[in-house]
Amino acid sequence: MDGDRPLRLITSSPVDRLARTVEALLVVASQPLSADELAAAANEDPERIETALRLLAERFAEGRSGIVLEHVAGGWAFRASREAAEACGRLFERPVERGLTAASLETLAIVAYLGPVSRPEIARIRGVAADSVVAGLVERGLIAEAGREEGIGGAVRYRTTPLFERVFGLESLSQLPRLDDVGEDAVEIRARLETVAERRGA
Amino acid sequence: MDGDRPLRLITSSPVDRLARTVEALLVVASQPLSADELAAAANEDPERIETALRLLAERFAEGRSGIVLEHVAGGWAFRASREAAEACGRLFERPVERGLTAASLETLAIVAYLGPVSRPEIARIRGVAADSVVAGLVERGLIAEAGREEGIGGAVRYRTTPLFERVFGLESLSQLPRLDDVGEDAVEIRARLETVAERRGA
Amino acid sequence: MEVRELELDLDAFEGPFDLLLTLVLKEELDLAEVDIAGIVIAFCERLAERGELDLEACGEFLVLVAALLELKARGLFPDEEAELLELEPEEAAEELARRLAEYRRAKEAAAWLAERLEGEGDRFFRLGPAPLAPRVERRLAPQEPAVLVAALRALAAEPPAVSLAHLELRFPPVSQFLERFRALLGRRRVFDLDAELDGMTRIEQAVAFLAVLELRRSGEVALEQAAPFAPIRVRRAESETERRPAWTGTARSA
Repeated sequence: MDGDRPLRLITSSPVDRLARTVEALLVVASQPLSADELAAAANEDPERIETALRLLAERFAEGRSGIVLEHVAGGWAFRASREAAEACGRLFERPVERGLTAASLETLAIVAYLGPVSRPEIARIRGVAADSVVAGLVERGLIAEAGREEGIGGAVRYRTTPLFERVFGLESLSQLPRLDDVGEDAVEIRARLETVAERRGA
Repeated sequence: MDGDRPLRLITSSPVDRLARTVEALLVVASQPLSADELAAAANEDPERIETALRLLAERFAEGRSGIVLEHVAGGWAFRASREAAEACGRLFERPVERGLTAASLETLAIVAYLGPVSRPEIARIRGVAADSVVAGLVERGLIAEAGREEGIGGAVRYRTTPLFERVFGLESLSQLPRLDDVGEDAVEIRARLETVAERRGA
Repeated sequence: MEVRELELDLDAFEGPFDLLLTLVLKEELDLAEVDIAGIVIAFCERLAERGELDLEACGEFLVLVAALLELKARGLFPDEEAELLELEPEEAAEELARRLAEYRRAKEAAAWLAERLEGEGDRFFRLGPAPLAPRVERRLAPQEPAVLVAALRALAAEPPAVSLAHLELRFPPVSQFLERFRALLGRRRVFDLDAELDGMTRIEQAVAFLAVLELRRSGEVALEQAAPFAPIRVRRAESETERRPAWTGTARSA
């Protein structure tokens, strides 16, 4: 980046004025704001908001500012620069991530990839009851209820929350990597089971 | 203001680096941070923190930036610039509510006619705990604290606010409709309500 | 080293590993009875005897033990088990392999998330509202003072008189029937309960039945009924021991 180019912070250009409004909105927001939400609050065209965001992304970039603008969880938000992580670590806790167990991560992965998904489905895949793990993830705000399965008395289903995307630094769930196709894997395991089991039958 | 002076955003000067760390800490904090807290987190001298804060106060000043550094009780915090107040208002605005719940209305009526009145009294008259309803009315600005009951550890008492009068179209509380069938004044009304509540409980 | 030839000596099964697997897949052996830890120990001992690490055997073994664990975990979910029991062994094996693959995928995804979290350890952001954020405005439409009056009048209204009608169901004392039945048993060794209850109200019948149960409990009578809903015959208890109330026991006489 052309890091040494001086930036005039005060100008009366309309884009700069809009950029200041967007800055103001982002510094008080409790969650990432989409371009549409910013446009509605600023009472502006989404295209002009995009222009302002591009300007701000340059100004609030890693290495250039302690405040960094990031596109996360379907919106825009400020965070601390990574270079300040040590200082932040001395002052702030990370309650959402603290003590996420292997079981929680497995459950989170299942909900992220297959959600909305019910507790019985999670239990079936993991092979153990999922109640307390699911409750823990709901309490942390990483997953939330998302309707019920069809039919009377259908089980509650869960999906991941925007906080999940934010904590894992994802713009959206589509950023999750594709995993190996289940079909192939199954064929492979099946073949190994059979070679062992059927040799005995012969 | 020396508004047209260009500011280099990237520099390797130690003060600028410290300023970036302080920016980062302030954008993550949910409470104002004192210079001492900042110094401890940044692992720096309080004097150097003060220098960094002066630099930031200049950079994040009203009219110059949408993010404004403010010194409030308890320390330093970022806020939205005044020029963005309207946009922020729209961001935090909720649709107009048509009415209040029955529980809120009962509580509000008790505070309006008998106030100042404490939560335990409200609970006694209504026959149910009043904590969340009272908190809700305080949050809406319809009632506010008004001292404590006499004696050590006396309960906080509440009265209605000017906003209450505006919402109900009253110039003052004396314009509240009379309730002669219940009692001629607050003392009588209170006695009547408490008697009925006791009988209801029995 | 051939994993399938691993000799097992477990409580529920004795023989080579591949036979165990065959029996399990054909559902001729209940996995609930099989000590999987025992299989793991046997494998480890065998591995130690050989003194060299056979990676291929270890991989094979892990897949198979994972399959067994999955099958065993299935027992935790009876609905699922019923569903799986309907499958032919062939289909069950296929289903098992599919699930194993699914679980493996979840584990891979979890590993990716764990790595991601590690990489994001230096990303700090604020949770919750900003310190000096504007207050969320909850605006209320204009209201009529009359709603306040209505609310207070409702609170001041006398509570409706509680209906005592249900208390008028009068229960006769159980003692009344106890005395009556004891007197009857003084005259007759046995009587027909239905005949005695005839003509009583439902409530009296209920209390009379309680009295009979009380007499039975204290050992004063024995009850006979040939079949459900057949007439109940109440017989005076014969011996002294039979008459002694249960709670006095024999300890007291000792």
